[in-house]
Formats: sequence, C-alpha cells, structure tokens
Amino acid sequence: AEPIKFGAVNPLGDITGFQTTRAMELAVKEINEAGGLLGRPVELIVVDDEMRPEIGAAAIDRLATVDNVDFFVGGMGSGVHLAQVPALKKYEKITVWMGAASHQVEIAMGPDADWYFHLHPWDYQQGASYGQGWTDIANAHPEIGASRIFLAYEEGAFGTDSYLAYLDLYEAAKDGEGPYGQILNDFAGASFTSALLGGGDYRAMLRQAMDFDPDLFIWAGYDADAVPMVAQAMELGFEPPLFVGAPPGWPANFGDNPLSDGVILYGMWAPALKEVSEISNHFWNEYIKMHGHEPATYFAPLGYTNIMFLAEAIKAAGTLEKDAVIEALRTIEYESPIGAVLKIEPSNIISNQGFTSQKILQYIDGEQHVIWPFEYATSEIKYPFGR
Amino acid sequence: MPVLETRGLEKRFGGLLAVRDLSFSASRGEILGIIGPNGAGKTTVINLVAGIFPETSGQIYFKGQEINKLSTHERNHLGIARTFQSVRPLDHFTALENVMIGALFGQGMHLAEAREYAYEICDLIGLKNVDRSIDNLTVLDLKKIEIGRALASKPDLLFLDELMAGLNADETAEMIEVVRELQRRQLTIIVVEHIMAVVRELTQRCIVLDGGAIIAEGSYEEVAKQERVIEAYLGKEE
Amino acid sequence: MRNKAMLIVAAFVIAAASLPLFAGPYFLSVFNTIFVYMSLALTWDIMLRTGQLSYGTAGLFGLGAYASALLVAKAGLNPLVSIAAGGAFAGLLAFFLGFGVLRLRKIYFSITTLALTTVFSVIIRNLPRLTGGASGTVLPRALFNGDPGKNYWMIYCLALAVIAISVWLSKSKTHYAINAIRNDEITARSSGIDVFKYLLFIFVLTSTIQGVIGAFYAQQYAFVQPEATFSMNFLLLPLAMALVGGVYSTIGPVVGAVLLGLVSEYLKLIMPYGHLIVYGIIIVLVVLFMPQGITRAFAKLFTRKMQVGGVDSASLRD
Amino acid sequence: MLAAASKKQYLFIALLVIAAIVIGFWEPHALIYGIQRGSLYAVIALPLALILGILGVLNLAHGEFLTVGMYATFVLFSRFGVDPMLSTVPVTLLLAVVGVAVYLLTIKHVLKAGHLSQLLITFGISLVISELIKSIYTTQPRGVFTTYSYSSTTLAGIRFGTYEFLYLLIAVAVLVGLQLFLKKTRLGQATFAVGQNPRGASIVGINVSFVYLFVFGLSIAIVGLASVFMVPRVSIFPGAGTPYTMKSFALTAMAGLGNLNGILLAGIALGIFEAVVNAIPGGSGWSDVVFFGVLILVIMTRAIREGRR
Amino acid sequence: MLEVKNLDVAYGRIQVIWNLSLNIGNNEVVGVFGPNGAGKSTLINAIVGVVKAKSGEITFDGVPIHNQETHTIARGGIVVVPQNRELFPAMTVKENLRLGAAYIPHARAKMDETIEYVYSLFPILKEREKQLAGTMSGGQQRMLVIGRALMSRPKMLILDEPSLGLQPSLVTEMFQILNRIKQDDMVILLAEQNVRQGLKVIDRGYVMENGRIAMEGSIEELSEDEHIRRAYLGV
Ligand SMILES: Nc1ncnc2c1ncn2[C@@H]1O[C@H](COP(=O)(O)OP(=O)(O)OP(=O)(O)O)[C@@H](O)[C@H]1O
Ligand SMILES: Nc1ncnc2c1ncn2[C@@H]1O[C@H](COP(=O)(O)OP(=O)(O)OP(=O)(O)O)[C@@H](O)[C@H]1O
Ligand SMILES: [Mg+2]
Ligand SMILES: [Mg+2]
Repeated sequence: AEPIKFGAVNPLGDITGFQTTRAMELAVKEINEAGGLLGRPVELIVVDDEMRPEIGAAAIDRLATVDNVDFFVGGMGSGVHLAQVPALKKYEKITVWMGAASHQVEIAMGPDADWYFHLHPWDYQQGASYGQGWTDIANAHPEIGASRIFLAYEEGAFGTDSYLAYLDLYEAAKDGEGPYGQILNDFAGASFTSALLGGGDYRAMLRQAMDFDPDLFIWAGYDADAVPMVAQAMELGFEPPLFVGAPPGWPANFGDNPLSDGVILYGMWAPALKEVSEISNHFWNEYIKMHGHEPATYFAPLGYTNIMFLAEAIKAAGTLEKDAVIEALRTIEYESPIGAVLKIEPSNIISNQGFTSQKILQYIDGEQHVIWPFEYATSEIKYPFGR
Repeated sequence: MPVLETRGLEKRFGGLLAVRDLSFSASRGEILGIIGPNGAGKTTVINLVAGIFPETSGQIYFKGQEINKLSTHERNHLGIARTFQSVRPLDHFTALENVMIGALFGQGMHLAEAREYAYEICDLIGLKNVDRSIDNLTVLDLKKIEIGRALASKPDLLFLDELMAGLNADETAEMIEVVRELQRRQLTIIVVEHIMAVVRELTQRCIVLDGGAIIAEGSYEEVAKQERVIEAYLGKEE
Repeated sequence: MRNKAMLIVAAFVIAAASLPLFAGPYFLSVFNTIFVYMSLALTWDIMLRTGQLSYGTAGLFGLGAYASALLVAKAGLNPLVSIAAGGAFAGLLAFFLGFGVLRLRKIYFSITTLALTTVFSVIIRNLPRLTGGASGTVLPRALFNGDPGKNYWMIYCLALAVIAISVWLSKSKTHYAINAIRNDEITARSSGIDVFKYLLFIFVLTSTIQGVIGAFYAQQYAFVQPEATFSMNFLLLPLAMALVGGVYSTIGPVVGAVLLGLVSEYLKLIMPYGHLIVYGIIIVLVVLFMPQGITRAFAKLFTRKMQVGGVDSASLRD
Repeated sequence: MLAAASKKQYLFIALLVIAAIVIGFWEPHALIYGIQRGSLYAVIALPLALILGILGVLNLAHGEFLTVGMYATFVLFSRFGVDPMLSTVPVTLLLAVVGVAVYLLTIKHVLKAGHLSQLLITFGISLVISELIKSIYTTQPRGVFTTYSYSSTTLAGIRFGTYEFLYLLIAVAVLVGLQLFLKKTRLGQATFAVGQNPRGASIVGINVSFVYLFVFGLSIAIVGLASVFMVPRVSIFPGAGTPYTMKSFALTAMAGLGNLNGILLAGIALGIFEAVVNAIPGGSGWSDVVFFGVLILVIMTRAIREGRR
Repeated sequence: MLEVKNLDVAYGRIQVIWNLSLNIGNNEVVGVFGPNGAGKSTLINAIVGVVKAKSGEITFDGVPIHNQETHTIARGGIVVVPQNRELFPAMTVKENLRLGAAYIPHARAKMDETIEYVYSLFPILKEREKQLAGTMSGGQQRMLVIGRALMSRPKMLILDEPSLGLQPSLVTEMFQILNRIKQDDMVILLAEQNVRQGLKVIDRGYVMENGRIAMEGSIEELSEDEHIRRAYLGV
C-alpha cells in the first residue's frame, strides 16, 4: 500500500541531528516490522538543514510539495526552526517537533497553531523544572542546599535565554514564589564565550563565580565546553558543592575523565535509565544493534519518541484525518524511552506542548545516573562535588 | 605669468634631501628640459608637482594659483598631466580605453565624447590598432599610451619622464615629432631625458639638477659646455 | 549575434519571472535562496572591481536585516517600506564608515570589514532592550504571509535590479574609474580620477544593496538573531559563488550562484550524509581546472577570444 | 620586510610593559591569562603570516590544519596511549607532510592564478577537511585529559595555572627560530627574496618552487606543533581550529604584513585587552568588540599616519 | 658556447619567436638589435628559462638547458640583467647585491671581493648601501641590477638594454666596463637600442625583426648596412 510519509528536517552533519535521524530510522523500522500504520507502511524522508535557516525553510517546502509528506517531524536548532515557522504555517500540516527550545519559536508560532506539537521543554520550562528538582532534593537531603546559585552562560542565544529565565525565576523567588521560592536566596551570573565559537578560556568567569561562592554552580554552554570547564575550575581550586553543567550534549567518553566524577548535568535522558525503564532498555539495545554505536545524547531517544508518539496517535485515531489525529495526539499518553510519559498540555503560548521538564543527572564512577525525578532515579546523589 | 612656478621647493626622504630649495618656472608653449645625473631628483620634482607625495617645504604655483594643498586628481583637473618613467598602463583596458581614461576624468567628458576624443589623440600620436588588449604591446606603444592618456586630459602642463628611453632612432624621431606637434598646440612641456640628442633637439631651455639643486640653467648648448655639468653628468665622451 | 544574445537573455528573464506559475514552492524556495546569495555575490564582486576585497558583506546584510526587523517590530513600519529603510540604514552607515575604512587597502581593508561585522553583531547582542539580544526578535508575521510566489517575485525583482545595476556599472564611466583604481591607483589619480569619491560611491551602493537583501531575508523569515543573521555564510558563500562563476563580471556571480545553489541541493538529494565534502571537492576542482571561473572557461571553449563583462581573461592575473 | 624590531616597535614594547605592570597590580590574573592566551594566538598566527607574506596566499584552511593536528594527537593518545607531549615530534612531522601534500596537490597549481583563486581553493580545502573530520568522528567533542595541564602554583598569594606558560615559551621559541632561520640561513634569505619577487629570485639562482614548498610545509608543521600543545587544554571537535583563522588574520594585519615580531606583541596586547575586559563583571560579552575594536584602531591609526607622510 | 637552434616561443596563442637560431662562441660579445617588439627580451627570457620554449633547443657548453629551470640555469653560470629590473624592492641595496652571489656556489666564496668591485664601479651603491632598492631612482636601480648580475660571477652575462635610463656619463662607463669584463673570459649577450654604443663593444651582432633573425654579421657589416644606419644609428 501507499506509505504514510513522515518528513524530517535534521542537521545531519551534527551529532545531535545525525543520531536523531538514526533513532527515527529505528522507530520506523520497528513500526513497519510490526505491520505499519493503518495497514500502510511508514516512510521516513530526511532532509539536511545544514544548520542554515534558509535551507531548513526550503526543506519544509520540499517535503510538503515534492515529497508530499503527511507529517513533519524532527528539528534541532531554534535559529533554523524560526525560519521554518512561516513555511509550516503555510501548509498547516500536523507537525510534531522535537527540538528548538527557544521561547522565540513559541512567540513566532503563536497560540492558534493547533496542528503544531512541540516536544522539547521550552527554555523557561527547563529552568522551572530544575527549581522543582533542587527543592525536592533539598527536602530529601537536609545537608544539600542551593540557596546561592551562580549561572555561567555562553553568550549566544542558548546561554542568554537561560540566564534571562533564571533572572525571572530569581525575581519570583525573592518573594518566595515560583519553583525556586523555597530555596534560592542569592543569584548571580556571568557570561563566557563557548569553545564552540572560539572561546574556551573560562578562568575570568570562574574567578567571578569563586568570589560569589555559590552552593550551586551551573554553566549553560555546549559540549565542547565541558572538559575545559571542569578542568579550569580545578586549576583555580574552585570546587562548589554542586557543579552542574547544562549543555545539550556531552563529549564522547566524558565519564572516562577522572574530573567527571560528581559532575551534575541536566538532560532528558541517561543511558542508565535502561536499568529502570523497560522501553529505555529496548531502545538502547535496538539502537546499538541497528547502527553499531551508542546513542550519545538525549536527542536520540527523543527522535525515537518523536516518531513513536506520532505513530501511536495515528493508530489511536485510526485515520489520517487531520482533526482526528490532532485529537489523538492531544489525548494519548506515550511511555517514552526518555524516561517519562509524554502527554500534551498547553504551555505559555501554544496549546500543544509535550515534555515540560528535564532531569537532574550525575556522573558517578564514569556513568550518567538519574538522581531526579526520584521515580526514575538510578542512583543517590553524590555530594559534595570534588575531592 | 608662468604656467608653473616653484619657490623654495624641498623634499626630504628620511635623511636624504632629494630636492633642495628649488625655484624654477616654465612659461606657456615652452619646452623645458630637466636633466641631471641619476638620482638628481628629477622624477621627484615631477611627483611633487603632480601631487603624488607632499613636499617638505616650498610652494608650487600653477597658472598663478597655489596648488600645494590640492590632491593629485584635482591638479590633473586644473591641467597638470604626466607620464611615468617606468610605464604604468592600465592593463584591464584596451589601448584606446587607456587613453579614454584621461578624457573621461581629466576632462569630465561623457563616454561617447571621450571615445571620439581618444581616437583623435591616438591619431595624433600615431598609435595604431587601438582596440587591442595591451598585454602584448611593445614598449613604443606603451609609451604612446602613456602620452596619450596624459594628453587626453587636455593639460596645460605636460611632464614627460624619460619618454624616449628604450626607443630606437626611428622611434625616437617619431616621438620627437609628436612632442613638437604638442608644442605647436601651446602646451607647456617639461621633458626629463638622458638622451642628449633629444634634449638638444627639443628644448629651448634646460635646468640641470644635481643632488636636488640647480647647478646650471640655460639652453642645452650653454649648459653642456659647463665644466660642472660635464663632470657630474655628461662625462667626457664623444 | 548581439540580437541573439539579447533574445536568450530576454527568454531567461521571462522564464524566471514566470516560474511561480508552474513551479512548486520548493523550487521557488531554492531559487529564492539562490537570488539572495546571487545579489550578495554581485555586490561583493562590484566592490572587488575597485580592487577592494571586502569581508563585510555579512555585516551590512545583518545590519539591514536588523534595521528592517526592528522598524517593523518596534515602530510598526510597513514591511516593504522597512526593507527600503534597512538598505538606507546600511548605506548611511557605510557612508560614515567609508571615511575611515576606505583609506585602507588589501588585507587591511578585508580584515577591517570583517572586524566590523563582528563588532556590529556583538553590539546588537549586547543591546537586549532594543534588539532582543542574543535570542533575537521575532516579527508578528512573515512578508506576504509567507506566500512563496510573492516572496519569489520580490527577491527576483531585487536580484534583477542588482544585475541591472551591475550591468549598468560595467557600461558606465564608473566602470572605467573603478577598474583603473584596481589596476593602478597612482595612474588613476594622475589621470584625474577622484579615487576616494568612487570608492565611497561603490561602498555605499553595495552596502545599501546588502542591507536591502538582509532586510528582505529578515522579513521573509520573520526573525532576526545575531548568530543566524550575521552568519559567516553570508560572506563565504557569495564569495565562493562569485569566484566559481568568474569575478569582475555580471555573468560570473550570476552563474556561480545558480550553479552552486543547484549543485548543493542536488548533492543533498543523492547523498544525505557527507554531501558537503563533495561540495568542497567541487570547489577545489573548479579552481584547479578553471581558475578564472566557469563562465570564462566556457567562453573560451566557444570563442577563441571572448571577453566576459568587458574584462579580458588575461587581466585576471593580479 | 620581515624586519627586526624598529624604533617604533621598541616604543610599543615599552608601552606594553608599562601597561602590563599597571594591570599586573590591579588585576594580576588578567595579565597572566592575557599573556598565556595571547602567546597562543601568536604561535598560530605566525605560520599564517608566513604563508601570506611569502606565497601571498591567505589560507582560509589554516584553522582546519590546526584541527587536523588536534585529532592526530588525540588518535595517538586514544589508540596508542601516547602522551600529548610525546606526540610533539610525530604530529609536527605529520602536519609537515600534510602541508606538503596539500601544497603539491592544490596550492602549487594556483600560485600563478592570482590571490582570489588561492582564497577560494583554501576555502574549498577547509570545507573538505572539516566535513571529512565530521563524517569520521562526528561533531561530538573528544578530549585528552592530563593532570599536568591543569596544575597550578601560588605565587605572592596569586594562584594560577602553569601549563599555558608553555604557550609563551613556544611562541618565543617559534619566533626566535623563525627569525634565526630567516636572517641567518641561506634558505631563509631566499624566502624573503621569493616573497618580494619570485622571478627576481629565480634569476639569482634561488629554487623558487622549493622555497614555496618548504615555507608551506614549515608553516603547517608549526600549526601542528601548536595543536599538540593545545590538545591537553581544549575540546577536540571538527570546528575546534576554525576560529583561529580569523584571529590569526587579525593579528597579522595588526602587526602589519611581514612583521613577525609584531605578531607576538599584537597577540599579547590583544590577549591582555581581552582578559581585562573579561575580568570586569559583565564585560565578557564585549570582549570581541574590544578585540576587534583595538584591531581597527591600530590599523586605522597606522593608515592615517602613513597617509600623511 | 651557447647555441640556440630552431627556437619557437609563444605567449599563449601568440607566437613571437619563429624558428630562431643563433650561437655565441667562447670569449665572444654578441649583440642583438632590433626594433621594439622584435622579440629580443623574449629570446633572452627563453634562454634563461623565464619563459618556456615551444620548440627548439638551447645548449650551453653542450648541455641542453631549455628544459631547466631559471635557478638551475643561473647556477650553471648564465645570469641576466632583465629589462624590467626584477629587484627586491623592500630589501636594501646591499642585500640585493649579496643575493646576487648567495645562491651561486662559486660566486658565494668571492662575495666580499665582488661587492667591493661593484661598489667601485657604482659608488652611489656603496653610498646608498642601506637604502631600500624600491626607493632608488630609475637609473640607480639600473646600476643595482647590473651590479647584482656581476655579483653572480657568471660565465655568460646577458644584458637586456642595460643602458636604459642611465645618465650619459654612466652609459659610456658601462660600455667601458663591458669591454673590461670581456677580457675576463666572460661571454656576453647584449640587447640594446643604443646601437651606436653597442657596436663599440660587440664582436658580432644579430638583427631581429618580427621574431626572426633578419641579419647577422660583424661590426663592420652591420655598421655599413644602410637599413641599420637609418633605423638604429639615426643617420
Ligand atoms: N621613497 C623614497 N625614499 C627614499 N629615497 C628616495 C625615495 N624616492 C626617491 N629617493 C631618492 O631620491 C633621489 C632622487 O630620486 P629621483 O627618482 O627623483 O631621481 P631622478 O633624478 O629621477 O633619477 P633617474 O634619472 O635615475 O630617474 C634618489 O637619490 C633616490 O634614491
Ligand atoms: N607576457 C607577454 N604576453 C604576451 N605577449 C608578450 C608578452 N611579453 C612580450 N610580448 C609580445 O612579444 C613580442 C616581443 O616582445 P619582446 O619584449 O621580446 O620585444 P623586445 O624586442 O624586447 O622589445 P623592446 O625593445 O620593446 O624591449 C611583442 O610583440 C610583445 O608585445
Ligand atoms: Mg627619474
Ligand atoms: Mg625588450
């Protein structure tokens, strides 16, 4: 039978987009092996966006008009996605987008796009979820506090947005409100140039952090910053009790680095989840079996989720009819290998938001472990950071 | 009123005073020769008057107006044109277009007008095959382009810096005719040459520079007799 | 001969103009991008004709984009008007900067224009109140509500205008001035050319165009963001297109942009992973085997001694 | 051209020293970081300047060669457990070979085609190298961790990392080595001559094509040397070297074409400026403006001064 | 000593030398005359390998050199004073001179000696030892390039219009110098527009026209030829 076409736009040259695509291929394979959807096979068509906005936008046009896809999936960078918004609005096809965390996307999309589903937590949601996490952890472990937070953020959109979100959270916390209301007393931030963009010298920033003497030091940058960041902190003798990194991905073999022990990270997923989650375990094994390498970032299971979630909804709707599928996407719950149940809810602007929270993970003995939310925890928190 | 007059002109390059306290003038329709040993400062004088680089001190008057502060192209607009000792053609253009440049910008002509005028000039100086690209032209043609471009800006004062160098007798004679014709058109021409036959033929008056200063002045026959000039410049030959 | 050429050109112009009538949005979108880069490539080339190798196209592109986007977002200006305003802003700034930058030559000019690009983007990033900072500014709606046909016509007209300007320049007096300047500045000055005046004119002209194109880009996708808007792609790709096609001409950048634009789309189609390697190899091969650009290589094939855009190929050795 | 320190340069050195002392008292860390980073910029910029000065090629693939060196060091480390310090010789040699190969395959054939063709071909090369690395190693960063590269000492109550002083050492060594080579050896002198007039050089008996080959190979080897010493301190990813192309270009222009000593001075000066701005709370975001602002200022003042003369 | 056989040279598609043969024996000074564009410089450039011959053969001391590179030819003892100078503009006068000897093994050994000799010929070069070559006046640069060629202590010296731009007294002097060198066992090939002076030093001469040898002969034959007298001697 005529296949159902999923059109994905991913940055294939980047590890995130590359593995996302691989994970999507896995999901499609599994769906088809199980007999497809509505008796029809699923076809995945992927276009590289080269991380260039205009190329990403053209890819939407191509998928919509040349390949005649039924659904849009995929996506990473906010810059590319912003350029795709006008094109997406033009076609109003059901879109289940997994990446692009910037709230600017939400503004651009506006409240009326009922066909648009966004899986990744928005930047402000991530900030909020961490507050919740630290509050929970502080409640569970009286010796752990996060009342002084220092945020180091890279100068680009990703870091700056995090910083702005924190400032809002801090304002609220001053009045005892918001996710950080119960824990945060003092907050400061400083920016740095990411190694990805030619920086890589964090020492001036780290010295500011040291002077501030935080309970929790967190940096929002990229994977390339991870090792030099911890290492330079060591050089300076900077050892905050909680040392947190929030890049979207981590360097290969970061766990093998002796400095990684005790480093906390924010993310949606950790390989260790396979110990506690059936579906995570399944994903992990199948991915390796199919592609011969390990999933390196949470974008891999997210990509898998992206396809599976949509497939489940189609199955539930029993038709490709737009309103029915939208309705199904809004109502079904999907147990994701990410380690959470995916369920659509409204966010600040759009009505179809998927995940709203990240997890708090920690490198312990070279392994990423989940330490919060507690129901997915694979280990106790190691505290304090350092020797 | 002289067309060109300099008063106390000086140019210093680091420790070297290349032109010192130089005062001379040239009047309308005159062909003035500037001669002198290698490194005497002849080319430097041309560069100063043309405004290629600023003088260290002194004044330059052109048609009665002080032009010290003017830039090179403004001086060209006023009517000063020159050729270069080592030819500097514009090799993205044909021979004709090289000449046109002078008419276009020195004279502010329109394209069509400039083209016409450039043909005229090429005719005058005997430049043939003008629509060729210039990268396989002979030295003679390149020199003609130099003079053509300078002429096309309709100058009142024309400097010719070693125009005849590298030409054989035939060609030199041809060039001399060209310069004569220009003189008939009331141009003031200042020639810098090392070929004495040319200087003798062409100039009414010569100034002899040595070490940047005038050591002799007068008709070629007069200066050529002077001991100092022979010693510093001409040598004892012939 | 001449008439035939005119006819072919006219056929191309009309065919391209009627593209929206039969081509789908994808092709429009691809050509839309090609025209954006083509215009930038032409402006870069026009500046190059004066002998100045500019690395500032991305900077003025970005400035135009920001000026236009902010005028729409903050002052509610009509998007079409804002595109003109974006160009005017870039041109005006270029006018003032020109008094300094145009004193420089060679690598000093190049690096300074490049440095200015960074300076612009950092300043914009550090003025979050005005510009939205690092996360940029989103516009309420895209130009023509994202209508691919209208957007196409718009950029097509802009590109045609830039081509026309380029052609006109190569036939005007200015052509003689700027080529003379590139060739030998001393000769140019001595022949009465006001070098600074012409450089300033070209700098302001090309900057204005770059600003307009940037503004169109911003309006079309309805957002500006320092990383995306001041991307090095807006320098390097036009540069590569102009050089691959053949510099110092109108046809070169045009052909280069179309060719590289289509090649990159096609490569992506046949090899999703790693197509950029092939793209790079193609560029290297073009330089090795057609160092004067594709258009001149082909021109040579067809005529013994063809002049492209008024410049003989031999004059490329500088 | 590649002249010894002129009077102006001594003045500049004096100014730099005074500024350094003042900064040293006010914010000693900024001084230290500035010198360390600035030296690194300089080591990487020197070979770029050399290629630009002698071959007249602005090598847009400069940073990609740096990346290649990093990956080579990484591979030696991860496959064979070779400590980066021990990789110095093999990687430097390897990069020399890579440089020679790239030269023979590409650059050599476009030397007469003009600087624009050279610019484009190096752009193509940079694309090929970085995309090739991407397809082999993905964009996921790799790292080589060694404890010594993050050791620190405390001096007069100031704690600072010691490893990066190696950069200063290497910068000085490379600079002195290059100057000795250029001034004292016959090949070095030939290099100058070729840079100014290749045809003239061949007329006096200089093997011009060998000089080109040698200069390119040597330069890329220096890039390799720099990459080895960077590896223990940086993340290794396909774009790791890319930003250094423009930084090197900037330093070369700031020093003035052909002025090798000036590159070290410019590097350190810019490094210190950057570090000072970074040390000011909230300043980090502006450090690029300062870097390029100072660059523009220096270039403009020089142009204006020379214009008046 | 030098033998050129059936030489063809072209710039791209434009051929400028047609089936040209000439030879220069030991201890000979040979002149090449001809109008502008005749191909004198091209011939010289082909001999020293700056342009490559399309066909034909050039041998020096019996060794074929038309496939050698310029620097090898220079080291083999053929050094040229090019018409357009080819100096190192940003180097000092002295550095330019030293470079003339530095890459020719047998000349290197005698560098200091030769430099004094060159200085004695052109005192201004000594005076301006430290001036950058590019800032010297036209005539001074001509002296420098002649001096640089002498620094190489060539077996064969090729001069392409060496008198160009020199002051009259120096032109005389330069030809005297050539007369002197010729006694030191050096072969000289001289292209000149200044035929009157040129005839004073040469043993034999060729006249080139349109890329071909139009005439060959001894000084007497040449100076008596009506055409030569009119076109080159201006009588
Ligand atoms: N830019 C410069 N820097 C230093 N010295 C210079 C510069 N330009 C010229 N000179 C010196 O100034 C003097 C005058 O040079 P100029 O070129 O005017 O001589 P000239 O009379 O034209 O000689 P020639 O007959 O050889 O052309 C020379 O000694 C020359 O070396
Ligand atoms: N690089 C070149 N490219 C194309 N043609 C050239 C080139 N160099 C010289 N020619 C042409 O070759 C012919 C011979 O030139 P050549 O310079 O050898 O003559 P010449 O006898 O030395 O003349 P002159 O007395 O002017 O120096 C001329 O027609 C010239 O235009
Ligand atoms: Mg002179
Ligand atoms: Mg000649």
